[in-house]
Amino acid sequence: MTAKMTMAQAINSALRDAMTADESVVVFGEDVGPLGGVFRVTEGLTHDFGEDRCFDTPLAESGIVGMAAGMAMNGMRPVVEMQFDAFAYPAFEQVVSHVAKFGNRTRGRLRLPMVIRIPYAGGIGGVEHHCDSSEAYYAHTAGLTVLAPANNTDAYALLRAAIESPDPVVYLEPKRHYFSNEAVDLAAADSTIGRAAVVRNGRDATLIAYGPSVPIALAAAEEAATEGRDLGVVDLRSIVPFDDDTVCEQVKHTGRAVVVAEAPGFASVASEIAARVTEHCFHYLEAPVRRVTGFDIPYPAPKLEHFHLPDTARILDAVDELQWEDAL
Amino acid sequence: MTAKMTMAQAINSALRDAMTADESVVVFGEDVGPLGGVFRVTEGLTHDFGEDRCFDTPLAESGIVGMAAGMAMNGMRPVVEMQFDAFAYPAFEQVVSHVAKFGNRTRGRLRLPMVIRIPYAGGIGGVEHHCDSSEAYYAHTAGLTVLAPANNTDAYALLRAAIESPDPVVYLEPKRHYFSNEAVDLAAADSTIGRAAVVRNGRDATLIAYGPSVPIALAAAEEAATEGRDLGVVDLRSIVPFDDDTVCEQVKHTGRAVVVAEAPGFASVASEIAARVTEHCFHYLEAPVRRVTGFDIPYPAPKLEHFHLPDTARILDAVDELQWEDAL
Amino acid sequence: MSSDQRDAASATMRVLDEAGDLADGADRPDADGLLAGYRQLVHGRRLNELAGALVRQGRLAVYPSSRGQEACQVACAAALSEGDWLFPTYRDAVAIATRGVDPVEVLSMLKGDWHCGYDAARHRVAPQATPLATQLLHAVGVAHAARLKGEDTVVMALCGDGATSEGDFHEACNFAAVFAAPVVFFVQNNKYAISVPLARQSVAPSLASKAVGYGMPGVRVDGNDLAALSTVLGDAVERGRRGAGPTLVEADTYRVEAHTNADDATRYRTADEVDEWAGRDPLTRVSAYLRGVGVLDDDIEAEFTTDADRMAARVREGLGVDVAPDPGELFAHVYATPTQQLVQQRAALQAEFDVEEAR
Amino acid sequence: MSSDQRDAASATMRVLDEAGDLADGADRPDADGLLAGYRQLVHGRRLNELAGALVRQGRLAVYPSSRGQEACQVACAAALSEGDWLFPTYRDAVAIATRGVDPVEVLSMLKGDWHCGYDAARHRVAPQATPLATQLLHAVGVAHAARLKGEDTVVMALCGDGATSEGDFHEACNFAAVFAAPVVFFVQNNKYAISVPLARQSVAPSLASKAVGYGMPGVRVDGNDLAALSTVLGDAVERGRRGAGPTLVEADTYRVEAHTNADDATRYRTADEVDEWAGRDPLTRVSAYLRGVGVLDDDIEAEFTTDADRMAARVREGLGVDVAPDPGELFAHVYATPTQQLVQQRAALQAEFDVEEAR
Ligand SMILES: Cc1ncc(C[n+]2csc(CCOP(=O)(O)OP(=O)(O)O)c2C)c(N)n1
Ligand SMILES: Cc1ncc(C[n+]2csc(CCOP(=O)(O)OP(=O)(O)O)c2C)c(N)n1
Ligand SMILES: [Mg+2]
Ligand SMILES: [Mg+2]
Repeated sequence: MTAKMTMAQAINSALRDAMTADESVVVFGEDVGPLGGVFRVTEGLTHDFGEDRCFDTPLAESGIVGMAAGMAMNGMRPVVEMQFDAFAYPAFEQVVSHVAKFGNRTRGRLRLPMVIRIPYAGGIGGVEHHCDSSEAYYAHTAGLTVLAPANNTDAYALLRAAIESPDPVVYLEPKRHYFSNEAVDLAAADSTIGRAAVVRNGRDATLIAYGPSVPIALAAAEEAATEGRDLGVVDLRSIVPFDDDTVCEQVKHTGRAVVVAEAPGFASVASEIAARVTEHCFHYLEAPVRRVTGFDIPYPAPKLEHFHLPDTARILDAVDELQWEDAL
Repeated sequence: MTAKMTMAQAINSALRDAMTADESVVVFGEDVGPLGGVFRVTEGLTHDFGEDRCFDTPLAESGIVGMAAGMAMNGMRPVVEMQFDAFAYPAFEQVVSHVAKFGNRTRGRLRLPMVIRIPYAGGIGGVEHHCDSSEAYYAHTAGLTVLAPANNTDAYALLRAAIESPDPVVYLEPKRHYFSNEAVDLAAADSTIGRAAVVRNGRDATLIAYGPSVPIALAAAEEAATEGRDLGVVDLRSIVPFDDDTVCEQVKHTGRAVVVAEAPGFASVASEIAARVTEHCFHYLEAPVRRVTGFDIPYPAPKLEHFHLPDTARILDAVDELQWEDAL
Repeated sequence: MSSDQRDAASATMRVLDEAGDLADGADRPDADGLLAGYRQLVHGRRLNELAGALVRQGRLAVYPSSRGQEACQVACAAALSEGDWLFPTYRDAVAIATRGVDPVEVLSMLKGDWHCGYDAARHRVAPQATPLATQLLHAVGVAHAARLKGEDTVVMALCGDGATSEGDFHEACNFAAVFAAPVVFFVQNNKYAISVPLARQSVAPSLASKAVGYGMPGVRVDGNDLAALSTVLGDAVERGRRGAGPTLVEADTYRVEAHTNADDATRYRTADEVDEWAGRDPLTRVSAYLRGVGVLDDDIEAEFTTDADRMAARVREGLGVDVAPDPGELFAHVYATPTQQLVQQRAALQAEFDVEEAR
Repeated sequence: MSSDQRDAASATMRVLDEAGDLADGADRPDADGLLAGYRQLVHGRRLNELAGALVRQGRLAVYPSSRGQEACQVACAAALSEGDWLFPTYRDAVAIATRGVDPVEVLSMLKGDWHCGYDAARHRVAPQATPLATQLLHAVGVAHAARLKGEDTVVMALCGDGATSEGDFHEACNFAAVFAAPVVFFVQNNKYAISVPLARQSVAPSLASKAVGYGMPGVRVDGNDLAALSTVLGDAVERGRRGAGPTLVEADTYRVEAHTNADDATRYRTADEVDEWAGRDPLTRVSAYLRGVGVLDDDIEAEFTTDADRMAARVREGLGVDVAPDPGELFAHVYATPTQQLVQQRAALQAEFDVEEAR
């Protein structure tokens, strides 16, 4: 049963289906109640499931995440929304010192099955603090699962999997795709946590991306094809756990790789991918793995963001630098 | 004028000398006043400079960092102490959304010359939350300078430089070395921000380390020498800005490299080093850059920490794996 | 603190009632001062209207309007001396303009040019804060530094009702109280945090009552009553100036428009509620009083309006000038001196342009 | 809330005075209940002493003693029913033991074996929190979840005077009040946060007065008076149980020993001050009263002491058993199922041992 819907609607469906399937799933945060969230992702949930299942809290992110942790200790499965990426930082202490570590601290006796949803990354012309790519902070923190869907089907399926996970999940929603319409077959959707997807096969080089960078990587591959270069694209979907097998199989096959991500590159997830792919595939590599990332700067003001964000041209430039002359 | 002193004393001297040289330098935090800090790093400052120059605050890290930011806006040079690495997390929002970005936000009209001192990393048998290696969070955040001294001379000189810097600095003090006695020549000490040090020359491979991992890397090199392998050691000192020139010169020279760091390896500073060294030195490398890091786990309880921390054996194992057979 | 003082934090101080008559027991406000304030109200209202129009015309991306809160905006800026500091939020453009910053510079942020369009240091107006309550701590720092330097600076720190729930609000109030820092915490309780009503934010008798737990005075004032606001904020500033420490002031007001133009307020509140508050307009109250005492007439009113129109025209023109963004700026301000890495990244970006141009 | 209620937050509730006499206007406490409490006080004191000795003997790495605060420790645990939850800090080992957790398990954390030695879920005692005030939010979450599930669970959430300055304290109190969550916030005001005295923490009339700003009742109680504590905490628990929401209770007490054995308290406070508080010992007060009313005599006292000694011997023995740490545990609990990466890392670590053994 395929239906056209936006990513916001796909996520909304995942929340609804999870709430229907499991009474212990509760949704809360800032403006997620009657308003339905500033991106309308929680639209109608309070109306349909009642105030106890979907509700607004006082305006305090540490409070939201900390309360969610407590509710998870007491048998519920909270799904909380941070209104924008940069507004999750006040909750950092709770995330790093508790959410990530509680299961380990208690030798598994108190695991925290909870999901922190974060509208994430840029490309929407937002003012400061509304466009951060903050995945590195979470990916570096042991104990968290970190997911970033790139399309509507995965957005649905990964969120369902996240809510069912016994471990806490940081779920990064590429906000620039909230309103992109796509045909989705919810019934057939099944993304497993920890499994990357080869979204395009290619012989010459592999583009590795996740979240909002996947469509850009695909567009770049499309463009490269017209120039006679055959690029594959891997969509990580799951940043932690990382799917070494799928990624390395592709890279070994092509011998060249470019990592694409919006976040500043320094000490980032892109660094990790480049480092581990190199470690695992060194003797297959014809050229060093290149990173196409945001610059090492604060996210720029709206009129300047297009300078900052990886685009197809920048990806293709990086591909061009993969020492093809050696291949001749 | 060489004198024997501990790292805590070297840092204390740096604070004293900076406070003497510049009236706008103020020191505050939790227990830094009459007690002199839980590590005695601020010993005597309140007594000698008065309550206005070194004082205790209410117990709130976001408050401490946020107030420091305001004082820096108004012409002072605050040096604040976070009592332990993990207790800096409540201040994360202030650090990431303000301290790091204020100069940029105001086009340089309001820079924040402030230093956040963090007793850092493990190896002291501390209970949970007292041994985190949190440098990746800061290093990934554009706008911060991130320093990690490995010896007493650098501890002094880098802190003086940090306090003089027009930019905010996160200054990571390897707490396991606070009480190590060493001869220091304060007058001769001059570490420049952004400059790595080749602390041992070597022909066969380069160990790249910073902070508490440098002495371990040196010990490993010492041990390797007895087995006939000549390892060089680079002490980064400055994680951001990063000294590509010094690091790459060494790696190109040796053709092999191992990065050593205590923090969990995933999406870490070690990942960055491995990725950028590979990018810059690909054709000089005989083997992939190896990382010897903490595991991707929360910092363990005291009796288990020795399993977690990189030691000389683990470093030498990694060196052994640098595909020496290819060199034959 | 006596229980009287604490009860003061829940009663609402008022000078003029909604009809513009003197409230029971209130002292007569200074009519000339009030007239000057009225002029600023007219300007503030005009600025709110202009910005709304510019958004509708696509010239600004977004605008969080302070319509209905202009008395708060004007009073808090007017209470300050030149050497004082103002710490505004995204909603406080009118306060910033009242302080004397060119509205063109204030609004340029919303054009997308840069994160802050005015010179924060020169005007002693911090950049408009987006992360809620975080700027209150900076305000405390500025104030404490001033005290250490022996200056008599006072800092006016603004936030909304929603922001009082954040941990930073608590830490800022407590630090200010413990250090007796000269800060006026001015909470514009406009009843909503985006869609979330006050009842979800707090069940305290008032937001001003939070002052009790910090050991500072808390005052609740009618936020649509310019005369009352001027008195209360003036007193609080004076208190800070003479070294008596911080004050928490809660203004009872209302956000008449949606959170921003992007918000749909009909989803969470009734038109009746909005109408009721629109009837308590801060401008009509002052004009009624001033006309009653014979200080304001149609001519003066017309003069104010003309002035405001002139300001609006000038702002519209100023915002019409589009300067091409300079990509070099991305790297120029991150550090005082760009790192080697940023220099390389700038060069790489430049090279992309060069290639494009060569094409 | 009336101003009377608010003044209650600054007066200090007391049942027995320092000599063990009934305080003015207080109701006679139930002697049998108090005797049972006294037994727990004796045990608590013994546990504090034992842990101190074990630290000196190098068997524990560190111990934050609650000596002088035993009445608080005993009362807060005793106020709870089996289905309730306790959220303790690092200083609350005695409260945890009073709740029935084996002290061997409690102290094993301080041996360095693992981060939490007892089964937090089974005992409904959260792991002892180190990051200050953070656990208060978890307490609110547990309480709110219980309410949603229709359970009558009450949650006792502990913190110190210093921790009230943290943003999380504020957010927890506010969330609890807004959601009417059944939480008792129990602040042991022992006058110091490590070296920092209360005056640097707050200039409010009392810490209990912070309740005003959240719209919940605040009560200040003599923290060395077991009878008063039992009444106040009992009432607060009952209030939560019947759905009337949270209460903030401040206990006026004193940290008689240094922050931990690693601390040197002579650097920041006088011996006189310590002596004065040592004279207000929570045990002597109860024993004097109980002896006065003829419920306690030397025989019973001796029995309690023997019991406590037996407990101490058992704990000493239990802690004497050293289990070799299992490195596999490093990876076992991080996720419900270890990731592929962790499996590999565990194998790498195992390989190191295999090499070592082969040597
Ligand atoms: C830390 C943080 N969390 C969330 C937001 C998103 N946000 C922007 S405005 C707003 C509501 C603020 O309400 P209030 O403090 O009452 O101020 P008002 O907008 O009514 O002036 C929210 C939730 C933010 N800016 N910062
Ligand atoms: C967030 C955080 N910051 C700092 C610390 C370090 N620290 C441990 S105990 C303590 C003092 C706490 O004082 P108080 O809350 O009064 O509790 P007490 O120790 O007196 O029982 C400090 C600063 C911490 N544990 N957590
Ligand atoms: Mg509001
Ligand atoms: Mg205390």
